[in-house]
Amino acid sequence: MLETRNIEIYYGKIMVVRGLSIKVQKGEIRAILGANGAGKSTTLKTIMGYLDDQPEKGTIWFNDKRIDRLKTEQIVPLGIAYVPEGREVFPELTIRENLIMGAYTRSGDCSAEIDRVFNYFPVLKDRLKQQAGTLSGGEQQMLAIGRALMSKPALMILDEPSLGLSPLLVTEIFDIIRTINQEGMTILLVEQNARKALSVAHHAFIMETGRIVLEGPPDKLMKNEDVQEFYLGMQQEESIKGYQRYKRKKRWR
Amino acid sequence: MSFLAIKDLGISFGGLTALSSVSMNVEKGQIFSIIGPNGAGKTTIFNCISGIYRPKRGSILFQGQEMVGKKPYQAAKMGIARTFQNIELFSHLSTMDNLLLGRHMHMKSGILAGSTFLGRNFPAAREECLHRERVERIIEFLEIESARDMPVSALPYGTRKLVELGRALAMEPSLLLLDEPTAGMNQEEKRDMMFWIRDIRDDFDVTILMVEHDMNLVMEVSDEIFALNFGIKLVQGPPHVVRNDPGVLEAYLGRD
Amino acid sequence: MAIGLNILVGYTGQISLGHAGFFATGAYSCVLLMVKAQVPFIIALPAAGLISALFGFLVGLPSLRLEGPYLAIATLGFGMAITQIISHSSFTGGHMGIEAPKMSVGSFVIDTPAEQYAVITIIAVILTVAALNLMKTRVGRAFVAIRDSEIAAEAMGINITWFKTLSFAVSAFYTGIGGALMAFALEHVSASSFNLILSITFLAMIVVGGLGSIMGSILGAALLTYLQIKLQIIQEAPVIGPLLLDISNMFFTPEGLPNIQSIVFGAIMIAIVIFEPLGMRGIYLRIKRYWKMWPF
Amino acid sequence: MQFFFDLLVGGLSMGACYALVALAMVIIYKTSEVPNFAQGEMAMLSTFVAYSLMSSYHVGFWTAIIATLLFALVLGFLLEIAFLRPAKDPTVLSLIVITLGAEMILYGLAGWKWGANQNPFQVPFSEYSGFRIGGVLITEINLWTFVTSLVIMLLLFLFFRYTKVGVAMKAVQQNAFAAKAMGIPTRRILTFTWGLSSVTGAVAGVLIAPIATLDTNMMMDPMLKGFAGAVLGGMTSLPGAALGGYLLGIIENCFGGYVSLEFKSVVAFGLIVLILCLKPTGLFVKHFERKV
Amino acid sequence: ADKVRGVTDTEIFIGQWGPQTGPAALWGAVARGSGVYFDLINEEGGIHGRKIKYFLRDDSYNPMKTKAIAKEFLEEIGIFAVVGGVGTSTGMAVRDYLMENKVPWVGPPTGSTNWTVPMQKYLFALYPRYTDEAYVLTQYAVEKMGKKNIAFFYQNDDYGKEGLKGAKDYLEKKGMKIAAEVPVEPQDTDLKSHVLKLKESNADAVILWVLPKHAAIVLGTSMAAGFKPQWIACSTLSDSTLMHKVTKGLWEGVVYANFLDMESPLVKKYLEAQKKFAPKEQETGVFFVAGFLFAEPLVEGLRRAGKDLNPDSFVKAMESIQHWNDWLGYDCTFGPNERQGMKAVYLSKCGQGGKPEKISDWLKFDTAK
Ligand SMILES: Nc1ncnc2c1ncn2[C@@H]1O[C@H](COP(=O)(O)OP(=O)(O)OP(=O)(O)O)[C@@H](O)[C@H]1O
Ligand SMILES: Nc1ncnc2c1ncn2[C@@H]1O[C@H](COP(=O)(O)OP(=O)(O)OP(=O)(O)O)[C@@H](O)[C@H]1O
Ligand SMILES: [Mg+2]
Ligand SMILES: [Mg+2]
Repeated sequence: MLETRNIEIYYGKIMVVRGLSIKVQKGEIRAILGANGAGKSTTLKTIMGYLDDQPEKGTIWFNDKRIDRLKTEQIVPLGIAYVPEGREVFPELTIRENLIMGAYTRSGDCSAEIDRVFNYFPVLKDRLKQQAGTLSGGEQQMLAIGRALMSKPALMILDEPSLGLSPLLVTEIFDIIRTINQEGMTILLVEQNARKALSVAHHAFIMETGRIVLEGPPDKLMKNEDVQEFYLGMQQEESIKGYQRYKRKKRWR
Repeated sequence: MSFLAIKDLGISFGGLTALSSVSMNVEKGQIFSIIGPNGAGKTTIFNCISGIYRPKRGSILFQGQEMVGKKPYQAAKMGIARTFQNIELFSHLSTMDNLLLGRHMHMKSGILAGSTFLGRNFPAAREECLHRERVERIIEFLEIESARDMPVSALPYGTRKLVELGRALAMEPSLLLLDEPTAGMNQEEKRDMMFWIRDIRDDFDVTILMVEHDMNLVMEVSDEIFALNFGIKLVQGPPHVVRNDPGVLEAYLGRD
Repeated sequence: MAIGLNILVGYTGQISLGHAGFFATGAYSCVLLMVKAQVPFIIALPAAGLISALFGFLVGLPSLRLEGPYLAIATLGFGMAITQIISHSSFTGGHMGIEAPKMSVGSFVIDTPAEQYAVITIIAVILTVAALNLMKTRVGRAFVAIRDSEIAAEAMGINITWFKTLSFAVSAFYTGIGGALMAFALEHVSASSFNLILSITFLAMIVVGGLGSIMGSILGAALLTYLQIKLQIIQEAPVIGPLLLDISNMFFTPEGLPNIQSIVFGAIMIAIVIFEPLGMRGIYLRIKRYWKMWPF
Repeated sequence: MQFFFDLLVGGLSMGACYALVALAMVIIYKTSEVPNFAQGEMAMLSTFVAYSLMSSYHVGFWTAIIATLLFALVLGFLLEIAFLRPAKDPTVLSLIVITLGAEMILYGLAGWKWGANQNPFQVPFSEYSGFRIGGVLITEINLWTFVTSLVIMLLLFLFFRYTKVGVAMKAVQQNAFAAKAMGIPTRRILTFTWGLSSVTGAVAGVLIAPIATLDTNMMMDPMLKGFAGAVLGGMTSLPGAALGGYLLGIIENCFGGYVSLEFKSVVAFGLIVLILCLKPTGLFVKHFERKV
Repeated sequence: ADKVRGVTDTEIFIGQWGPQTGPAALWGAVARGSGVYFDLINEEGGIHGRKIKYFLRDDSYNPMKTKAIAKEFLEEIGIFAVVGGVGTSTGMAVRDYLMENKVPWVGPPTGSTNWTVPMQKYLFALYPRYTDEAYVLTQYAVEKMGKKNIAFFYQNDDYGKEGLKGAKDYLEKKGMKIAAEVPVEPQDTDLKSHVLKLKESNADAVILWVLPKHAAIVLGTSMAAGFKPQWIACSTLSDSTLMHKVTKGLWEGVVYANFLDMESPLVKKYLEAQKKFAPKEQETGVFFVAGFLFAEPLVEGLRRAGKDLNPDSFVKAMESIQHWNDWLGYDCTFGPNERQGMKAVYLSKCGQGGKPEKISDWLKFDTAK
């Protein structure tokens, strides 16, 4: 459904993404994991057409249509919704207006969608007229996801949806992700919470300094020692107890 | 007398009660965590302590002094430093300058001294050198040397969080407020952060008040945990007590 | 003396449309001090700066709570009020303005243009060095911090109220000195010179030169002043002159041709912002980088 | 008392013009946080177009007006596309500088084309007669000005409140990044606002010209006053801007009538500074505190 | 002979500033008019074999720029004399500078007393003084038109204030009181409250000492307010065709002062020159022609000074001009202690379609008092 072929992305002269190829099949949840600064958000932004003149090399395809070099406003109507990193709500608009904006590309009445969002996130319903900027961090995250749902996209791209959410809500959000996926929506997910991400994904990529270094179904990845150590934090106990700070840098080179 | 004593704190925003009658005592040298669902009022507590919000009632005694009604810069002068949930860096400046701004309070040169030096030996220049050294030490400690001269807006999220932490440290506070210090980090980075938090407490001799959603981390490092829901206290106690509290399980942790 | 405004706008991000007001304050207070109170030049000049700074301080006070367009209007109001008051007060010579005395240091009177130029350059250099220094140290950093994030700046223990007002005062000080020097260079001050267009020109200077850069301010000021002089006689320029005259004859009116000044000015301002947001400093940096790489 | 009502009517009709300029500025400000300093000149140029059509080509008034409004629309589009759009990572300040630059260009062009002469602007309604309410004469042009400004204000208000494009305009201003993610064509929206604003401003120009006579400097004062009115009302609120414009007109006239003519214009600004000190975001806008 | 600044064997350098852009650009026509006059003189063979080289600079009515221009004139170009130069505050910014450097200056186009009080050796004023002009206008209104209640509407600067002073002088002498004095700021466009003030005063005549723009607005606004006094205008508003046009006909019936004789045969010749040298010039009204007037005595002075031209010989020559009438003005007279060349105006009334109708002869100021 979505595919990037060997894309390279530059910030000025610095190459941030180096020949990245990923595929997302229809009906799937795919996750991208990776350390800070690996280039995950950059990749998503490029897919969404945010970065002018990027990708420098390579192509991006959505439903057999080439979408690299299109403008964001041309990409969204094709059926892609995007939840940016760090919430990015419209701070001075009310929650209701925020949601309406989510349905900008769709014509007609959207009250049914609004109800659906309130069904997922009842908190928002009580705050219909509150300015979004005064919501707590987590509430804003819910609004951002809800807003993306408004356009009934075929593919939803989420950048760290669990950022700043309480454990209970993280669970809920992932439940919701699973639900909407079962309702037929394809999902591409960038996450730091590897455990959760792997628990819902059908397929995952691990990204380091602009490259995919590992990919496969979650159960396979879970067995990988490095993944266990760096993303799932399974071997942390002893090192904490020993008050020892050690870091294995330069992996997968 | 506790190091930080919050008593009966209450605040509301146009009908919405964000905090109602919250009390807590933080002892010197503790790592004290506040947990709670989204919108519980955790950040609001921070904002009250650091003078950004003015609570409707209650008192906040910091080292015996009333904080309610103080301006943020006064709070800073009294030794309270903080980081922000959504990162508030001086985005056009380099990491170095950001940290130097943390030293602002400890520097003295005014307009006259600042504008009239010609060599190393003028007071303003000497002061500048001194503080730059301090900042270098913090940069080294947090291992963000590579970011030293980069404008912070070009740094990845996780590094920006570190810079913000560094800036707070540069203030040499006696109380450090950390709002979700590890949000957006992966396990490995979180683990580093965990060490740092401990090291900071030990090496820099500060008391740490922290809001965090990562339970592993909270349970590991905290001496005391305060759980909050809808602006009301759920429980307070050491990790093992809070972890098994049914209220916390239900409202916050979920069945995991 | 665009440096002053650059401190305000470039460093603390506050927009002022009233700098002509400070310019006027500086010019008038210096001249009046010398003419009416017989104060010697070396004292009157800094005094004029300080008086402007005082005004800056007063104007800065309400600005604490204002930002963006609100601030622009408030400062605009100040600029207009000052010129209005000056031009209606006989103490300041009314509309006619007053003659400025010669500059003098001790018994040494500066009267040839070359000497004048030298003195002004020296003062400008001193002030520039001071501004550069200031921006590198504590106070300057605080100014920038306020621009980027007030909340964070305050959490650093920076007293925003104080520093914002201070930035206004410092900026007014520079502009005031600039005004005073201008008064001597032209040997005359007159209220109607200090109009909104002057404030806009100041703003243009710093943008053209490069925001937040002191070198840039100087370059910008120099370029625009030069253009201002040269564009007047554009009809006399080879090739372009006759061509423009022809265009005027065909589509416009020839007597309207001097308006080309304003068009060129506007176009330069826009072009700089569009193509070189860092202004002249950006160009300078690029050239520097280019030479560093040379011959590769 | 009659004196007062006369002042009031004068204030209201001038205020209506200020209000229109204020509205025009607010429209652009709402989407891009830029006070558009070229607004006055845009209106002036449009009015000149109407004038030229009528005097040189003998086009009828209403045809000329419609042509002018179209011209204004296109002018707004053009300015946005040619000057604002190409700016790389613009800050508010650089955008302001662009509008100042545009102001100078337009002013220069108008001066080049039409010289410095005063020109009479003919309208098909009378400047001197109208109807009386209790001895106070309300001229036809007063009435037109007043009604037009009210209608435009109402239309704009409804547009921003109830249409999706209207809300999208606000959204673009607050977070252009997120607006794009919603599929909102941010650039087209910006271009559109410039057109809309330009038309509103042109209406103001056409209404001011018959009384103030047409020359290249015609809009300088109304532009500043309109801006001040917009600020007084809060810069982002349409009704606020309109009210601010009216208030300014009335205050100015009353001050001129009762206190001092010399400081009439300055007082308006002084007052605004005072009000801003008490209410930093104008009379009608809630101060938005950024939450951390 | 020593080299004289701005004079060569073949050329004389003459400079003028004038607002070509900005709010006062209307007056820029004066400086362009002078330019055409010099072209004409040059075509006729110049003066004693020298042609006039004319430098026109735009100061946008900004004294700071005027000063810069004066410096350019002296330090870069090196001019012999200045002619015209619209604006009082702009002129004042450079007066002392020009005088110190012995630059003859003929005909600053405003009627300010500052040109001649105190007397400046190298400065020859032509424009009738505003104070005197206002004096005779008021006198005419009272004595010939029988007006009893006279109000004064003036621009709030020295231009307007000098006019006001003249009017008050006359009224005081007659023991009359001024009905109202209403100032207007140059930048104002909304004059409703001004008009109401005038109306309150119940004046039967209002003297206008303002810009054309304000005159137009105030007439329109008064009309709307139902206030219809006899309007009397100063000589800066003497272009009745223009005024008739911008006021959409309201100017009809207005009485105003003239300082230049538009019926003189010279005008025809000058306008032909304009067709030749500046065919595209549109503003050939009074201001444009005034540009000729201010330059005429200068050229006459240059002629009389002869081949051996320097500032002092020029001053001598100028001082020899007595009751000279071969120009657009009236009775040009200078002398060793006289620097105000012209001291008379005549009055006209705007007739149908803006046609000027002369209603008085030249009114000489000294006989008036
Ligand atoms: N505007 C920019 N200019 C220059 N470099 C940038 C810019 N934005 C990001 N980068 C660099 O690009 C790299 C990738 O950044 P990106 O935000 O995509 O990382 P990420 O994988 O999303 O990390 P995180 O988990 O912290 O969000 C980083 O090294 C960062 O420093
Ligand atoms: N300035 C404000 N205006 C209106 N409501 C506010 C304001 N600040 C906070 N609130 C509300 O107060 C409640 C508590 O917010 P707070 O930011 O303290 O939550 P939090 O516990 O930090 O949550 P999170 O973990 O999601 O960051 C929220 O419901 C929020 O909407
Ligand atoms: Mg990211
Ligand atoms: Mg929070």
